[in-house]
Amino acid sequence: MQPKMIPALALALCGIWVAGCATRPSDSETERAVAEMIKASFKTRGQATVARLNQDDAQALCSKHAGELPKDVSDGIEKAQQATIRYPSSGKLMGDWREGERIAQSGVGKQFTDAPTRPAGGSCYNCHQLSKQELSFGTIGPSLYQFGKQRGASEAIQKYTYGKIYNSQASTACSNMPRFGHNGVLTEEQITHLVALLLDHDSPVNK
Amino acid sequence: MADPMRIRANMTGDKVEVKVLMAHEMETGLRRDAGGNAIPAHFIRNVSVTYGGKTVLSAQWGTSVSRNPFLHFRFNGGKPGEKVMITWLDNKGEKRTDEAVIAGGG
Amino acid sequence: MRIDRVLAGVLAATLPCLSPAQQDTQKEIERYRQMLQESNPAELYEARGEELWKTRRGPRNASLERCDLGLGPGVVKGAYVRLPRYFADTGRVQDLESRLGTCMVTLQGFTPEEAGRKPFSGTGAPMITTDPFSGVGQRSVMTDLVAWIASESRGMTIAPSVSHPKERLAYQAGERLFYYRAGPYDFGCVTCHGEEGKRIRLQNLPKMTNAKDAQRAFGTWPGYRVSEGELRSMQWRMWECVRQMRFPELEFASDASIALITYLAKQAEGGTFDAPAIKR
Amino acid sequence: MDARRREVLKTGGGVLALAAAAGIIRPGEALAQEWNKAAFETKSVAETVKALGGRGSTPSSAIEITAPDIAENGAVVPIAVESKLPRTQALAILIEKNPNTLSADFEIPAGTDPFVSTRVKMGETSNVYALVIADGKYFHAVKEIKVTIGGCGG
Repeated sequence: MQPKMIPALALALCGIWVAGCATRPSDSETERAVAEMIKASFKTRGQATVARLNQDDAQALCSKHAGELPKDVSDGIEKAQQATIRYPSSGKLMGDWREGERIAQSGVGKQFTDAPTRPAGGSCYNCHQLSKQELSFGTIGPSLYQFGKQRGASEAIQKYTYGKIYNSQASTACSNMPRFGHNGVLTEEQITHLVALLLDHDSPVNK
Repeated sequence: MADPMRIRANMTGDKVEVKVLMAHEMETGLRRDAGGNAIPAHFIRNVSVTYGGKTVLSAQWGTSVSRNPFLHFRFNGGKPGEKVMITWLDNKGEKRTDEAVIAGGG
Repeated sequence: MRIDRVLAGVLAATLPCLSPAQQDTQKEIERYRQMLQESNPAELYEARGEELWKTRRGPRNASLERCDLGLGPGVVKGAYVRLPRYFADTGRVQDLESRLGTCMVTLQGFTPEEAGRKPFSGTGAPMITTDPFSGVGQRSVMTDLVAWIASESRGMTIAPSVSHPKERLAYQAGERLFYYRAGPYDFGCVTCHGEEGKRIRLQNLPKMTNAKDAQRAFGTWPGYRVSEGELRSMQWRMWECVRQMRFPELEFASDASIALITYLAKQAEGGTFDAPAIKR
Repeated sequence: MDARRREVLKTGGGVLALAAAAGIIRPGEALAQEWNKAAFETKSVAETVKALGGRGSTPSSAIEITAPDIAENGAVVPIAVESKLPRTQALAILIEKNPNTLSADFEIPAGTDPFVSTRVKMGETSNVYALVIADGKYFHAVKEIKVTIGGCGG
């Protein structure tokens, strides 16, 4: 959004209130109400505890700056998130693409209805096109079809891909994509399988 | 007791067009509840439709007919103002009969 | 449901490599949705709900016919499209389900726990889940009532009230909650509903800050969901989204749920209400 | 016996209905006995045809299946079957890859159009068969329906 548009938009927003802007609740009043609701309207169920509603720095900043992320904030988030990435101690970044496809298909994990012992899926197809065969794919993220074919599978590309899945916000602050490794959704090994799904020459993604 | 069906019977030309919605679980027997216990099969097995004492459609169903079943068919020889009667019977012996008056053309 | 999902998952991995163009997929899905419109089992719920409104129930053996949904005692026609709104007797902004809970307490004598936390079964059938919605083998009085009351606003214009300070506060808190990102997946409502023309799998996602999308979304809930064989309400829609966001459980008829619904209703203002709809 | 009950008794048809009318069996039982358990337990199209009294079936272009190519959800797949074969007596819907193949079997008396529309569950992408008995002979049409995975938490 261009800065000069903001006053006009603010005026337009005022217009929707019958009683005018003067009686809108103040920001601090709204903030108090939200904090109260977050405390009173949710309850722990199964593995989904109320502690999950406590935001970390990135979550708080992304919520606050939704829509217009200032450059310094975004740089700060990326730098902090970059520092969280842990690579597998084996040094091996490419796993088995077949396993990767299974993980990419699965959307289970971390819901209060999921068994906590069951490994989470990557929900990849929820948001991305990957292999050509799967017609049911989402579009919140870009198509990853032929991801490896276009980029190759050099060590640098492997590292980038692993890092992107481990912590998407290391390269894109406030990305819609979960920080799968950093937040403990996927294991390091699971991530290497997804790297293979994206980069392996034989993976259906690159056919 | 089972809920009433929603029956629409309309004349279209010289035919009676019948559309029915039945309130039924149509449970396959293959699902489990939240506690992991098998949910027993519960489904409509027989449907029959009569007009003027004569059967105009009879059906046998398995568990793979969708929940809250829908059925649409047409028969000849019906008149507006007369009644169509529908009966279903499920695997637990539960039964429901409802009737609808045939509406004029439209 | 779990088994169906597993089967579908197995299938997804073994789809034949015909790969028709994506437009064809979208077109066929549209055709599927069109075919569903021919008949909507929501009617079965609406019929039950209309009966339940008039049925004497609870410790006071009273019906809900004098329940004030905002337009005066007993006025149902058009009530849904004016909700949520502030009610002086409770001092709260309430959506339909919250308000029905109030009436079950004040008119029928149920405890708030009974009215808000558990679905009632008109037949005394055993309940399998404890969620405040209907599910396998159980009926929800609340859901049935919602189906009928919503149907009594069909074709009307969505016009929620935002003149009372508490209504404005609910709206603004709802907006904040819409952007609130948290949990192990970093999700917020905005993750899926902040951009135009996006999908999860093949399901189109409404952008809630876009009036046309919001009108269509708000205007088609409650809905009969074929994937579950159940009628689902707006409270359920919030509860289920929040579950999939990996948040803790959103309490039924809680202030946060009502704030979110208030925000959505306001975004959808001016749209035509066309529910209960039939959905995937 | 009230009028409604008398009406119900007439729905059975044939010998069973006569038995019911004579008070030998109740109407519910009369209906129950007409359920072809063996047919609903079959696991293949060939078995189902056999269980429904056929020795095989011939493909026919006079049978039309109206259904989507892709179903957004397998729990509800709308399917209509229409037969243009003379003297159509019965229509059945078979889903090859479901745990049990036979989904629904409709008897079409004279005077009723050889057409039914209903909704069925499909566990996965499968061929759907419309089996028609016309003039004592068995015919079929087939259509593949793809079932897609949906939602985000499964």
